[in-house]
Amino acid sequence: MGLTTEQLKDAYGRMCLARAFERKCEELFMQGQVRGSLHMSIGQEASAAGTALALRDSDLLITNYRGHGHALAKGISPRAAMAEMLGRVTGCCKGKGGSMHWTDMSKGILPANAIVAGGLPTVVGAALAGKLDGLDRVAVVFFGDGAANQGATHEAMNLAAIWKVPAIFICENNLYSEMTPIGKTTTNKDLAERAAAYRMPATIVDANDVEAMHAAVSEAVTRARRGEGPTFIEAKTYRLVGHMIGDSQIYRSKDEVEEWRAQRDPIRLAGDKLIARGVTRAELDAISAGADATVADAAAFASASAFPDVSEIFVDVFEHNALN
Amino acid sequence: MGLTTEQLKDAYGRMCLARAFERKCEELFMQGQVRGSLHMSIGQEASAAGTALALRDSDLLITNYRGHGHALAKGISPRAAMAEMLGRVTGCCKGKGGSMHWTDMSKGILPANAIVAGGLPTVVGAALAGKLDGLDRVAVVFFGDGAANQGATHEAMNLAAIWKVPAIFICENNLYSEMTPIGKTTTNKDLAERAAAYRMPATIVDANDVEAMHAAVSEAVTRARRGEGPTFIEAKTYRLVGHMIGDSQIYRSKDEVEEWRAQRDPIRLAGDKLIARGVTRAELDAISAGADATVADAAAFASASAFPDVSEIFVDVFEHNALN
Amino acid sequence: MRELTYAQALREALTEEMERDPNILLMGEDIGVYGGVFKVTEGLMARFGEERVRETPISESGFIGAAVGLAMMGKHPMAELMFMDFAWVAADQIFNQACKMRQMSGGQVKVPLVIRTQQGGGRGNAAQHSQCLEAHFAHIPGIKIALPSTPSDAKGLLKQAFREQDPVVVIEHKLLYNTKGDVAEQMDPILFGKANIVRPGRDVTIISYSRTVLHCLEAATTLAAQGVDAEVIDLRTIMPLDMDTVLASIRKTNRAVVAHEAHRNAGFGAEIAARIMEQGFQHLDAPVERVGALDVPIAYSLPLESATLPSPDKIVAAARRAMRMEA
Amino acid sequence: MRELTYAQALREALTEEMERDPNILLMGEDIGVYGGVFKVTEGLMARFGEERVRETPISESGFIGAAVGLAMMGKHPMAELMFMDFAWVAADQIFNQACKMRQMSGGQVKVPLVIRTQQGGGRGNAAQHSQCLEAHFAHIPGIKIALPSTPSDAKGLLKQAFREQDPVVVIEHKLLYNTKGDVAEQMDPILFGKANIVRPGRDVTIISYSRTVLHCLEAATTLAAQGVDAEVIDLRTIMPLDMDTVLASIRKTNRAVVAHEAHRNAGFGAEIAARIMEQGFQHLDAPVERVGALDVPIAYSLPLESATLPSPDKIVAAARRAMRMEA
Ligand SMILES: Cc1ncc(C[n+]2csc(CCOP(=O)(O)OP(=O)(O)O)c2C)c(N)n1
Ligand SMILES: Cc1ncc(C[n+]2csc(CCOP(=O)(O)OP(=O)(O)O)c2C)c(N)n1
Ligand SMILES: [Mg+2]
Ligand SMILES: [Mg+2]
Repeated sequence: MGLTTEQLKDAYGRMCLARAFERKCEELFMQGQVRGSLHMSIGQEASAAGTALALRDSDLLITNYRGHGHALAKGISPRAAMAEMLGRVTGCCKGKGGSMHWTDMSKGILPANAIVAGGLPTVVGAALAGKLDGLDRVAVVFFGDGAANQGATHEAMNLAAIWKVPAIFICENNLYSEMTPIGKTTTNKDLAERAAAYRMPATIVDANDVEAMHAAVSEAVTRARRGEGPTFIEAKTYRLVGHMIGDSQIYRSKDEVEEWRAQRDPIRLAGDKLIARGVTRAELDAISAGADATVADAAAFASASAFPDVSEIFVDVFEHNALN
Repeated sequence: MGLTTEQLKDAYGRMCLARAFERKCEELFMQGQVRGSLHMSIGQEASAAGTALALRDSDLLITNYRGHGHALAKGISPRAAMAEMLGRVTGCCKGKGGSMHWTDMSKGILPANAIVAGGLPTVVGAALAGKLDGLDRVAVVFFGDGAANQGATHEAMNLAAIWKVPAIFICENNLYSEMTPIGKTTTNKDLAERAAAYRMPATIVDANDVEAMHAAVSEAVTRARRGEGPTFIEAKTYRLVGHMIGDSQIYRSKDEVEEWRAQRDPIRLAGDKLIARGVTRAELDAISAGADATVADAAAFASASAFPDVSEIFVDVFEHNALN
Repeated sequence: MRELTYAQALREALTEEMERDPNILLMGEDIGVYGGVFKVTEGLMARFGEERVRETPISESGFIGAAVGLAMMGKHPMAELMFMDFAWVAADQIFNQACKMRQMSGGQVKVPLVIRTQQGGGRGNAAQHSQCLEAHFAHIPGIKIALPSTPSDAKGLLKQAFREQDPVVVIEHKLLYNTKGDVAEQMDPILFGKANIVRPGRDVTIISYSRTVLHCLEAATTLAAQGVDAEVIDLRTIMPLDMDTVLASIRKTNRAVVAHEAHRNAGFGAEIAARIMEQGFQHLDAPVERVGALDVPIAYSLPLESATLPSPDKIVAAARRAMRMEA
Repeated sequence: MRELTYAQALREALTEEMERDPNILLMGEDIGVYGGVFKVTEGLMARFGEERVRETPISESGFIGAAVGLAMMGKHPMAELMFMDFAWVAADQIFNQACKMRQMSGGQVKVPLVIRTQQGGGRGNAAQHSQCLEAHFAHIPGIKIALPSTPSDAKGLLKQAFREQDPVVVIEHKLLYNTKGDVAEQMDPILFGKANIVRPGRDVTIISYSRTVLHCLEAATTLAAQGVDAEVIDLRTIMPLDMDTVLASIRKTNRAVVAHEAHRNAGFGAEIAARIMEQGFQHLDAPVERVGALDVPIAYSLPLESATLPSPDKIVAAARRAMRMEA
């Protein structure tokens, strides 16, 4: 089940947007305008775009601190997202959440999580809610190879399986959890092996191939909408940059990174496919320039926005802000 | 690898002791002498005895609130154990732990745990300590089918697998976690399926057959001593009594219980084997009477023992009891 | 008025709330067929079905987290945590997730989640099953905390918990389930943040909540016989905290004792004492006295457990200290 | 004397202790090849090998629990919890296991376990990565708590942590790692329970620990310019807690401020304030003032985060209130 050329162009655009967006964030981080830690998903954009194309706006997404690409692909407003990076009141979380907690309920984007595996139990409930309401809505959660070793992951996958909720567990296996290679954290060759422990269907996908990713997620979505329960997708990929800005990456060889960059950059791979289908280089450049323009606009919007007033501190804690 | 007749008699004795001990505890509980909740392992004694016979005194055991049989089989003093049940200063924990926390370090019995799956991470460390010291000591942990669904179980099994520690995970699947049947808590037919998620060797054993249990544990012990890492054993069994005293057992049919009692009582099964091997009924009765006598002695000892002085409250909190 | 047990009153609250709001659903271990180990949810699965009364595996992180997800998507779940001591296996989902989602999302989501649990000692359940942990909840912004001491309050506060649009923990006490008291047939929810003066008095203010209120009333009776007229305040909720009622009382009595079953060190009593000092210093004739469990793990053996936990006698002694009377 | 950063001082402590005692071993995420995300363990794997410097999966419950097992069997493990905020995924292993094993077993086992972690805000890490949770540890008996504020204390207290035969949590602050200070080449462990008067003064006692001590010193400088001579006490450990030093100071100044970065509500400051009242009421000329983070989740955006956390200015204001001076 491949993508049409139009769809592939759409995916290409979403990937370009994610990359341009994160590169802009990096720049702003170096200027001290983005605070906290910045975790980029450069090299993993196909996983995000392939997934988003398989979903509806009303479907739900829970991602994590490395979730910019996921949320952008799912349709979060680049302006609101960039304003959030700069802590502005126009940000998607009014500047309260920052890079790690992007939310846009109008696009089904629940608050992203900064606790490794923190979103996995939550997705079970989010998926169950739709099922109880008789909707055919699905809920997707992204997590990493490292997150697979958290207790919450185990509990959530077991619950999803016994309750047959329409959830899709996408494990982005980028071979590292922070600075630790996967060989030190699991004996599994493939993390998809973990799904069998709950008799949950699982697939392994080359997540640098946006078409393959889209196909895998689409199959899972179909199963979920039919009421057949959750799916585990091991999305094999690679992070081409450090875990966070400032990561010296001494734990892996430059050659390894270079090889992935040269051979497996998902944006290049998608571009090559488009070229092979007769799309011109100029068209690709235009898509990419469009993404750049969107990011520039977002950055300008964000910079021009105000910081939240300090009175905002007491808002959004409780419904009536009945603080003690 | 069956047991010799002498070994089987030994196992039979340990099972009789566990049962007589727990029945005595039940009596004392009804009299208000045993406090808290009392979780009996009646019907599961073969799992305990088969395991203990495969271990050395120096091997380690971590059990839980349903661990009387395990600890008695591993050699805890019945007097100290019964005194603990009555909260006496002569108890194995000086009366501080009670039914759920029996400890006897001289027999390798680490503190039993009342948090479901609480002991699983601990056993990884206990096993690792011996490995680091170059010992061929193994560490065994008992937990239930319900405990298999806890996050800590997942984390501990993964750690044990990657660190190849000499630990044996014995999952006593008695088909219920408290009042909830296993069908509601897992999609697995066999919990042994969980071990594959860590590429950990696993066996399923009829744990009401003390010989089968002994064989399974012995194999795991051999592997562990050889440095080949952990094993998962699914010990299929059944609790013939309520989860705790006072459990109305409305969640299962009387017939189901009766069938297990009539067909699969592990003590009867072992007795039948012994008879088949030519041991007389009188010999069996003597073994069982010996167990009763031990329990009577333990109960007398316990009743005659003093309660701890209230000054004991401040002892055993810190090394120097440097309380704030 | 009828007499109900605390457990019956809780069950009545759940039943009424579930009838009222179809979005309410219950989750927890053994809460269905068996009706929960303390029998609070007895009969509810038969009445409301397996979807709304959902038995869970032993996965507190998993199902409390799932409840957070349900709450964010429009349901009003109640998750039963069988013992407060197990809060720690689910603590991330409570404190990092439920408490923070509204704020982190800039108000885009809310988490109307009720956690019901029970805590406390007195039954010989030993160190891992006897703790009182309300102070941990109080320290983390984003969750409201109710600790009913009577059947009537149990019903009213639990009903209110389902009217809140934020996470609430309703902390019961294992030794209260069988206590009896009058409970109105028709009962409004009890608003959070309104303390209850359960015994008016002139000489000393005794502030408490949950089961310890019963100890305080017993202590007040003893004190009365000694010529001391104690006012006993049941806070009912500690978040929000009704300092107005506390301070009004202290302006009258000029002396205060705070009593709870939780460990004294860094217990919520410290917060109350500190606030009394901050807001009522000039009215205090003596330091605020605190009564709580000794700062040691709670032992199994009866004499040790009894001496570790607070008691009416210890509250009497504290009130006498506050009155500068001889011990 | 040399100047070292706080991170270097910690590393030196670990190195010296590991040289001294072969039973010490380190566990944690990314602590090996990379040397930890805050670089405290840099070079230690190369020096002591992979068995003694063990990289773990993201399984805080698992590896902290494993450390409890190692400790019970004769090792002296240190488990690194990357952020204090993650204590909640491992909370059962810390509070129900490590803290209680000695007591539950009647003294048959001990748990000499060091947990190293860091906490605090100020970097825009938002609600799930900025919390200060020492009060949760203080409320649970069975664990000692050190919060060094300087490189020298970091070294001395961490060394002492490995001499204790009980669980210890050493709580660092993410904004202290790069601070510099003199650290003696040869240094004895700093015994727990001895507060440090970091600035003597006559007018008001300011009590603090961890990074907030630096704020207090800054506040004291400002106050000095306003004619107020503040005494600043760095508690160094809050379990055990050195009330003697605190009370001696208050007998002199008759006024006190307690400042920490943790949320104010049910923070450890409440305990200190309550104890001061209990033990030094007659010496107090004014209520003990408390400074802590506002009781809301900590926001990402700089102006919100700054206004939420304590600051030298807020400490100055509190001291002035304690002095009954105009705001
Ligand atoms: C419970 C918890 N432990 C540790 C961390 C720190 N941490 C943040 S990201 C990360 C690595 C996660 O690795 P993985 O799941 O593979 O995802 P990736 O970052 O590679 O996408 C760690 C350890 C955390 N945020 N939460
Ligand atoms: C973390 C935690 N959750 C819940 C409980 C309450 N509880 C005690 S035993 C038990 C059932 C355990 O079932 P299983 O693991 O199958 O063991 P079994 O009792 O059948 O031997 C439960 C839920 C607990 N002690 N700890
Ligand atoms: Mg990864
Ligand atoms: Mg079971």
